[in-house]
Amino acid sequence: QAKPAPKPKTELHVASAADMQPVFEVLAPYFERKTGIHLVINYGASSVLSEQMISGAPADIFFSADYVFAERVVSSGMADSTDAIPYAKGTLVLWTRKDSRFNPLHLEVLERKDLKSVSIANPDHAPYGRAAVSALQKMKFYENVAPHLVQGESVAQAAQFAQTGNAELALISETIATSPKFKNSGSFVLFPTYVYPEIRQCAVVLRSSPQRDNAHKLLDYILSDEIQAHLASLGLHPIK
Amino acid sequence: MDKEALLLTLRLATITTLVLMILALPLAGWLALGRSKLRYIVEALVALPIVLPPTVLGFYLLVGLGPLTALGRTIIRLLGHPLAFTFSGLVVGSVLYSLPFAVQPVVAGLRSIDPRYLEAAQTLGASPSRVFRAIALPLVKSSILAAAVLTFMHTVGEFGVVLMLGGGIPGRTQTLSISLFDQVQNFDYAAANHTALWLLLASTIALLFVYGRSLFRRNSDA
Amino acid sequence: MDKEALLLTLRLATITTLVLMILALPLAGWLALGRSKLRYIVEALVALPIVLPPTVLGFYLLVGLGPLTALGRTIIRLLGHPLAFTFSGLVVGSVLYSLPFAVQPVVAGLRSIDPRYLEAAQTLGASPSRVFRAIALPLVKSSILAAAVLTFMHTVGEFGVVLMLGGGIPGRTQTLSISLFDQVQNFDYAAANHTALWLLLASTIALLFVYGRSLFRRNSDA
Amino acid sequence: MLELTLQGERGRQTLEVHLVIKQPWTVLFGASGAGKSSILRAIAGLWQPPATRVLLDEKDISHLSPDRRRIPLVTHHAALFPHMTARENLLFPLKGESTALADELLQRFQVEHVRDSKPATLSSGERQRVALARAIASRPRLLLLDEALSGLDILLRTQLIAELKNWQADSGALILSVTHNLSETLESADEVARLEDSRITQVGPAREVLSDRREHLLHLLGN
Amino acid sequence: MLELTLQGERGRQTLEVHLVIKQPWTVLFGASGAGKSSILRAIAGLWQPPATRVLLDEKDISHLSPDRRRIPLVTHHAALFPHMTARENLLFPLKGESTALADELLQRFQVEHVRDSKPATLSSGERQRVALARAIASRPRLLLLDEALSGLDILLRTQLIAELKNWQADSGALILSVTHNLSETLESADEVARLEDSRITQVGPAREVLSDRREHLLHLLGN
Ligand SMILES: Nc1ncnc2c1ncn2[C@@H]1O[C@H](COP(=O)(O)OP(=O)(O)OP(=O)(O)O)[C@@H](O)[C@H]1O
Ligand SMILES: Nc1ncnc2c1ncn2[C@@H]1O[C@H](COP(=O)(O)OP(=O)(O)OP(=O)(O)O)[C@@H](O)[C@H]1O
Ligand code: MOO
Ligand SMILES: [Mg+2]
Ligand SMILES: [Mg+2]
Repeated sequence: QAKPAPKPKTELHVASAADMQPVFEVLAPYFERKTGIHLVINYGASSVLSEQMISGAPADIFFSADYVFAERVVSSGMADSTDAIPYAKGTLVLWTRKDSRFNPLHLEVLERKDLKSVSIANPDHAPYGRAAVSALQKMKFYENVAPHLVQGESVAQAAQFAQTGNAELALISETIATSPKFKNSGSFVLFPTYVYPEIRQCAVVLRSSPQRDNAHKLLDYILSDEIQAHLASLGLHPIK
Repeated sequence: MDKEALLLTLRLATITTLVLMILALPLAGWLALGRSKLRYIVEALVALPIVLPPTVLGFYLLVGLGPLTALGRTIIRLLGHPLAFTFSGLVVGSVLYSLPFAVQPVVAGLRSIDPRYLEAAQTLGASPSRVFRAIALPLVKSSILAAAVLTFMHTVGEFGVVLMLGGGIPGRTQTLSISLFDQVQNFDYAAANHTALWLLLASTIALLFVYGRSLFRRNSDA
Repeated sequence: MDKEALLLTLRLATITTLVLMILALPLAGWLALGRSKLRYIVEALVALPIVLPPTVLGFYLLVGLGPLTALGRTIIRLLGHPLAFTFSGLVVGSVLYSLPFAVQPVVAGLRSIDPRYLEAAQTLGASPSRVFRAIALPLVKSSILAAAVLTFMHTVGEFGVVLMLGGGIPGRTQTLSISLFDQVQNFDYAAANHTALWLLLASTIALLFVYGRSLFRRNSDA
Repeated sequence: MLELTLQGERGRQTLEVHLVIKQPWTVLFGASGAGKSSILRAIAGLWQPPATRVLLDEKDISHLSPDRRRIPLVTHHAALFPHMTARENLLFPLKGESTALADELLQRFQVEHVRDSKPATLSSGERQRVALARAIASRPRLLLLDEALSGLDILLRTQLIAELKNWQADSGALILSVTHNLSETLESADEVARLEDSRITQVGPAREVLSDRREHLLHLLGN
Repeated sequence: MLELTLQGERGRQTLEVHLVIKQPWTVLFGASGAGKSSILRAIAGLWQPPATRVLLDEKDISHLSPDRRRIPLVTHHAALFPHMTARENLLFPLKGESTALADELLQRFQVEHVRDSKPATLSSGERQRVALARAIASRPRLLLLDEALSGLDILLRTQLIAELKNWQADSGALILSVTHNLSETLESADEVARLEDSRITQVGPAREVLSDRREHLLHLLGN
């Protein structure tokens, strides 16, 4: 039984908004290869995560899907910066399955009277949910859609409702819509950016983290020109 | 306090408990008093829904009852819409999730009945189903009570299945547990405490009512 | 399959079941056989943890055991760290959450014991505690088994409390239910199915083992 | 008429019993552990060893379940349903038929005073009488009594035996009873069957079959 | 010596009993429902009506719980613990003391053949004998028997009565028994107490107290 023990990996605990899941899916292996740091990521709705941070959940860095929830961690004195640090801008899209009756998809389907169910993320817990409500209101779809709205806890759950065919349409993040699984099983259209407040995704490094260096390494990596330039292909816009 | 959510929750818990008692009592009878060897396998299967985290159970129901499966398509054809995001969908999920709590205490109770009562009823000409209804069930009423209380309370507190299957539609699928969760999430602790307190109070009163009756009944014993 | 999570889950479920049996059996005895009028109130209280959504229970534990309360500060002084986000914290949460499932089936069983057995033991000089241990408990072993199975399985599937109180630290607080939930959330359905299937299989085998024994035991009856 | 052919393992012994019952009241007599209760259970269908044949009025009932046979077995345990009052126990086999019959039976068995009591608060003799009345209420062709009269004092027992014999005269029903009580046997039996060494060794009038016990008793009484 | 002063409601009647027991074996005789079992339960401490005094060997045990009194009550139900074998039932009051005593008792009560059987597979007479042996194993000062010998055939009963009397002679223990069986009473009783109309109306030798029953029985036996 004398197997040599595997070299202990450096693990960084990341709490991340659900929309970032497909992004880290792509970036994490690169980052690990480059730095030797393995990312252990816990995804959820931004508000749920921020609350766990504030209650002392032992994460090293928190990627929120907006400014508010990241700032909440800052204002409770748990961040190592005086402000939340923006790292990307998010985009809201309308998604439907390939076999849905709304193809070819365009935003005006939200005006149809025979809608059955449209899923969004919980507007109180998830920034993409808040953006979705605002977009529906600005475009005057809200009255028509409201009776058919169903809410997922996070943007990922909202996407899941539509992907499993239970909801016909979903207002989700472009990051999820462009991920391979969703690209293969459905199609999406963008909302014009002026119909919802900018989704300014911010991060904070936790002051209590024993590896703030490594956490900053990750944040710097995301903010590096190379990755920022790459973000568009992952459904995000660069912050600069 | 979200009155709409409270009423919805009570309705869901009541219907789930009723449905489960109708399903669970005969099932428990077959498991405890039947002779088929199959029942040991069924007994193991009945306990299974609880080992899946409720959210995962909810997810499988979401897929299984949705348009991606034959079962789901049949349901959609019959109802005109998927079960998900409807009150009936929540009932289905809650029934499945609470099944073991409804069945197992009753099975255990039935197993410890003195067989002489059942034999006496048989030799007096009572059919198996009459023996079960008129003798066995009344003899295990404390176990049935325990099962019903567990089922009801468990459904009141049910969260994961509702979260996955409900879609949080106020008045239709947003139960008190979801709105309580929301309040906590929104850092609205005052409201959350208020709701939780109310929930605990209502439940305590309901339970005292259930158990308090024994308080008087028991007095007549020697 | 996340082997680390599996082991952690089994460890949590086993310890929770053991702790609960140690706590629940005497408590059930007092509730079912005691004479104090207080017990009807306690019985109602015991059922309460389940009406709170697990996430909310978890949240209250998070606050209650954290540095904001006197209890929490005492714990922190004793342990050097808060209970939340530790394995012991999960045990505390799970024990509280599963308490009713451990207590109620046993109470129901004890209530239906033929009092003549207990009386006979008393007149032979056995103290109340010996009567309870040597006579009452063995007579309700099927109810105890049901309670233990429900507790164990329920803890395996436990999600909300672990989510709130655990913080999902692999190897320490990330149970199978959390990693399964993560897999579902991450659209990694193949992995999720794999995990779920494995969980169901392991549980079925465990349950068949538990119930299968009766399969042979029962054969000796007339 | 009842004809029983039974072969079955019981503890260390194998019962091999052939028994034909024609007299209205037959008492089965035998030592403790001889297999008397087992025989009654086999007739009622509560014990079904493979090679057993039960003919009741020439009809083969061997393969019927106890509820189809409908042969009540009253034991010392009485097995009154604990959640029902005495009267409700009687109404159980009557299935909502006239409650007048239940009340009449309670009276004939001298337990009308406990009509609305639960079994837990009855004395053991009261319990036995209710169980007897309940068995009669099911209108059986054959009634099995396993020490069912042993909890009654002598005078009451004499009255109930008379009551049962009246019922037999009216209905033509048979009784097969087991008792260790000699005076009860002498009072009730039209015929006694003796079970010894797993077999029926003797059938006949009580005085003959039980002459040895009778001597013993007379000796005790000081004659 | 046992002295009992009891006052308590039982069904429709109020028992008012004063009973002093000095003879080794006393039989309590009375009609069904008279209150005999209630009296035994009061002595054992299983029924504690307020105005009751129980003196055992001049010691007031009225306020002790049944386990502190340690007065075993053997009923026809036997109440053998169903999850234990016959032998384990005997070992229960012995609490890990020498198992030899358990085996000896099983033999003396003629149930060594069911030593390792569970109660469910015993005949009723076997169950009674195990229950008697178990009660003896607890080494009581006073033993209460409620129709505990009624499930035994005459010969076996005679042997067990002798066995119990031997035990009494050795240990000096008292027995108070209830039975409706006249021959059992004649065989066992040093004294008979008669319970009538909620009171003890007569105490004395069996032949005197039960002379009317004796006539009845002699008549039955055809003398
Ligand atoms: N727990 C009880 N509560 C109320 N009444 C009771 C209770 N137990 C017995 N009784 C009543 O008290 C009376 C005396 O009962 P008890 O059992 O002492 O009679 P017994 O003399 O032993 O009769 P038997 O010979 O039939 O056993 C009966 O009429 C019975 O119905
Ligand atoms: N379910 C059973 N399984 C195995 N053996 C049994 C079972 N029931 C009874 N026996 C055994 O079979 C024998 C006959 O039992 P049975 O109860 O028929 O006797 P009995 O003649 O009624 O005796 P008693 O007069 O003591 O009631 C006994 O030795 C007993 O131990
Ligand atoms: O990524 Mo979110 O926080 O679910 O909108
Ligand atoms: Mg018998
Ligand atoms: Mg009595």
